[in-house]
Amino acid sequence: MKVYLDNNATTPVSDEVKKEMIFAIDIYGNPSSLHQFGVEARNIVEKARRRVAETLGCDGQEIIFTSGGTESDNLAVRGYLKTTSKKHIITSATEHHAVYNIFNELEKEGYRVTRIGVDKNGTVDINQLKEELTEDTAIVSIMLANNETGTVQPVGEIVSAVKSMFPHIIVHTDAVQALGKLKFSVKELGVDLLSVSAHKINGPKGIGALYIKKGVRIKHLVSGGHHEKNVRPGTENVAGIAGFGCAAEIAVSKIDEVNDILEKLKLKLIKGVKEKIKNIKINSDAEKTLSNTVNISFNNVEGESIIMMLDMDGIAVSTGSACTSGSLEPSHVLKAMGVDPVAAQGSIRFSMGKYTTEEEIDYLLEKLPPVIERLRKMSPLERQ
Amino acid sequence: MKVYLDNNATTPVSDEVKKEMIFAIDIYGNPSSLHQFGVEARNIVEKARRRVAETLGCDGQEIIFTSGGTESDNLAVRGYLKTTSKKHIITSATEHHAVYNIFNELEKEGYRVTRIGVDKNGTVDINQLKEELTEDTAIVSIMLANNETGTVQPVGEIVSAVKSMFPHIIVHTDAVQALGKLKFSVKELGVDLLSVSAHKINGPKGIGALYIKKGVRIKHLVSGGHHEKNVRPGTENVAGIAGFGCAAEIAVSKIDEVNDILEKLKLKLIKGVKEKIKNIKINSDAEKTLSNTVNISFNNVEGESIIMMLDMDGIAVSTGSACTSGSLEPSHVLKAMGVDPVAAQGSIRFSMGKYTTEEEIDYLLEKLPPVIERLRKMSPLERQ
Amino acid sequence: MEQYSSKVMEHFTNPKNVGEIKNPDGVGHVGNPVCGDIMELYIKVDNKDVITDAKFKTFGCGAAIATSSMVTEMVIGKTVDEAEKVSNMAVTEALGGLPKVKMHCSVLAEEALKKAIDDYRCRTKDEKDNKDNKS
Amino acid sequence: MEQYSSKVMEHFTNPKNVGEIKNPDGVGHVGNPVCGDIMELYIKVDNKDVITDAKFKTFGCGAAIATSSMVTEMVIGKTVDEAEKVSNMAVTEALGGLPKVKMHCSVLAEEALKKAIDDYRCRTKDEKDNKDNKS
Ligand SMILES: Cc1ncc(COP(=O)(O)O)c(C=O)c1O
Ligand SMILES: Cc1ncc(COP(=O)(O)O)c(C=O)c1O
Repeated sequence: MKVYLDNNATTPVSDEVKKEMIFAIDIYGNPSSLHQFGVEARNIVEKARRRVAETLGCDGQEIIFTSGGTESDNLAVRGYLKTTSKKHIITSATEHHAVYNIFNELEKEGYRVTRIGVDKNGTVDINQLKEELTEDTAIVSIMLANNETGTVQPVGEIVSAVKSMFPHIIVHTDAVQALGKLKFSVKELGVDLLSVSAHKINGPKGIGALYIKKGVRIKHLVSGGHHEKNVRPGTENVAGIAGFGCAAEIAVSKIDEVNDILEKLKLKLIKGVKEKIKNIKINSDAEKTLSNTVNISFNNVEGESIIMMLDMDGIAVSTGSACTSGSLEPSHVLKAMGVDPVAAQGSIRFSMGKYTTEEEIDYLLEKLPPVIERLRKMSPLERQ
Repeated sequence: MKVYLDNNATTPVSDEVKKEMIFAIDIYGNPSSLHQFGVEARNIVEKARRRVAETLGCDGQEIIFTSGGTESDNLAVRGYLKTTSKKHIITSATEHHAVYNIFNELEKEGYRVTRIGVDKNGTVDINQLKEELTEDTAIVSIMLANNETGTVQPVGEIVSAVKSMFPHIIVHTDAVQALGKLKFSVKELGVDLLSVSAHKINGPKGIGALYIKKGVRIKHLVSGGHHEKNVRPGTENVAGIAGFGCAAEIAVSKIDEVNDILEKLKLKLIKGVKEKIKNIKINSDAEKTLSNTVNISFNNVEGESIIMMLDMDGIAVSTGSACTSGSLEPSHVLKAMGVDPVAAQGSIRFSMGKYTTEEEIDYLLEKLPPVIERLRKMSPLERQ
Repeated sequence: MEQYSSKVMEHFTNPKNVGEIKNPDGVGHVGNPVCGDIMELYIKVDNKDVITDAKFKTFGCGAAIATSSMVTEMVIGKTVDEAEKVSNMAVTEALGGLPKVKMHCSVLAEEALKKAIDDYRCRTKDEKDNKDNKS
Repeated sequence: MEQYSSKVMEHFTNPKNVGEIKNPDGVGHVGNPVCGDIMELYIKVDNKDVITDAKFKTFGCGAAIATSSMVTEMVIGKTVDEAEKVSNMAVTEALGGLPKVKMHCSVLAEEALKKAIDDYRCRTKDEKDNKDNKS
């Protein structure tokens, strides 16, 4: 049996999306070309733009296609900073590596960076945020939902707080994990910039979008032609864009239905693990958490070895983010939440998706306990 | 009849490529994930990397995947400049907008930019280049084949000249139009950095690669995870990469065969136009020109109106690059070649591809003369 | 670039009033080839100051040809004073809009018209002056 | 990350010599949980200085477990002096290589071994000293 519980890393492309991509692959004109081949391709791109815009609750003119969530995050933060001389920037301590590393590098480049802390559930401290805002603050970037724990941040509240004090501060949110899992609209949130990525919602990899609120100016990071309103040059990934449009539409149309199922599976998973394995810690306990994400620490064993053993049973899970695989640092997210280092080392993220079934969770609950037991038998920490 | 003669803008995706992409769409793991789903995806990426590397005559380790030619160009030039404090940079006057605009912007950012001129055939002046090299020169970026005229630059000679005088100067070449049309290897050329893009060789749009010679260091432009050797973060466009690998392999394997056919069609096209239409100028007359590209000025008429009229007959052509469509500036390439402004305004690029047939050229030669005649009848310049 | 409207395409495909007028009463010549557009507008005016015919010759893009065609259609039958009030916005509107990057074509068409009218006025003034001198 | 070799996978899946040795002749304890790896290596040495048994307990990734397993296998049957020469490179090689980011695991295994041998030498020295003192 194969059980894919790593949907926060990436998701299977749905049949509908695949079909639209295959169709778009044959529409081969360059969207920038004047002739009918170009027009056909342009129509596909513009249709997808409208669909993504509708999903986010904005106008098509406010959507820029990029090569993924990482590029969207960079374009938002660095692209905005290119238009201002302000030198103070704010983020949270639990951002995805994209935003996290942008701020680390900007710090080296001379910006003053404030990283807002989180409580033990991973929720950012709005009061701290309010205190840190100054006239010199250029941008606040705080994610909508965390990739490791599923914690949902109160972005709407954050925007209100920021804008009521300093209307000109730009607020960006990385909504890569929130799209299709959480109901939201850019209007309600009030953000200026918002990043999304197709491959997290059963769309293709290598395509993302950035919402840029009407009136907000950002500068391109890459020079070239006039594509995407001069903000993002390069011949458009037409097939990827078509797939994204389709995936976005489906993702929000089925959101309640899918979340109901996932919520039940999540409870079952947590209950089952608690019953069968002792000495664990649930790290996704925030009041508002994505329905698909469960993060659990298995004390005294290390995460990668759990992944590898489960993999032999056909079960795919991960530690934190896919990007940290192969890196040595323990999760900065769990660390910021105050999770004990050993517990952080033994944390596993189970992230379900719309194709996850109850049988799969049963299978996991059958295979996981002996894996943990076996690894604990090898662990020098276990007897202490 | 539909006749696509805009293959320098983009090309139809071949059936083989499409098939590999469809296969790859179903291999949905994240290449960064440890488990078997990740391994499967990673294997696809690495296979494609080897194929692209083989095509360019280098090692897989020297290939970085990007979102296209534009990004590759930016990563090469700006990524290298991030590692040096040298402030002089050299390019040619006839680069594609990607490189052209990178240098324009770098000039505004404080770099001293030298733009090497070209002769009336579009070939860069190596002697001028040699004279401009200094200790402070960081990088020389000169394209391998021009997108508007097909002019092939003596990049191998340029590299020898540069390296013999200043071994540490980095040489980049934009080989986006050369790949699959010209036989070359990075080893023979001797370049340090070389950009290519899949959609010009019957591969998908939105995927490119940068060759980075072993030992040459460049810094990422976008921050994020550890993907692509820390040089280019973001979840990989697996399906696009798979398509690129396939397209690259096919493109070079059939290069002689396709070029033989194109060379004949090119002669036929030029001969036919010369016979049937007077007062024209062939702008792709360099000794070494791509076999697929013919650039012709039709005096006293304007290019866009030619495109539009041919489009009504189902024929797709373009003025310069697809990126300039919708822009008002006349081609900087033809201008640099000393083409008279009116002739530049009336220039059309016919770019053939491996699917171009003799019937299509016949059809063009039937439809083009009345279009030019009609537009000339409207032209106030015609009677002068 | 944004799409051309169907009205623009119609006027580009079948432009009205292409050509020159022999012995015109006014000619407007604007633009230059470096910028990519040249328009020549000819008008014929009767003794009641009504434009009875208008023709154009244009070197330029689709929008330039369409606006030239449209402006000639719009002014035929109008008095010179009425025609003078035809603005670039009116031409654009009549064409169902123009892509932003092509708005300058409508400005060019307005200018060509104004110049043709100015030319007509100069000529009639000269004629009048000539008559006045003779009498 | 680079792939693990099949040898690494073999040792990870079926690690040899897991556990503790009661009354060991030497113990090496290295690493700390913040870095993500802890290894404990136990050796039993006979009176000819030959390692007759080795066992490990490891908290760590796949590579940490595989190198622990491999190093115990490699030293059993060797004299202490021979075992001391088993380097991290030798362990890595025996495993068919390790991903670059995992090379530190083999270093850790070498260190654990060295510490266990040091511990053994200390103990025997103490014993000898004790004997010497007694005699
Ligand atoms: C919260 C978050 N932001 C950004 C990204 C990066 O997106 P992409 O992989 O499309 O570059 C991811 C996923 O990896 C993510 O989970
Ligand atoms: C010479 C050259 N360089 C760069 C590019 C840009 O490539 P891409 O469209 O893949 O970004 C193109 C094509 O548009 C080109 O012809």
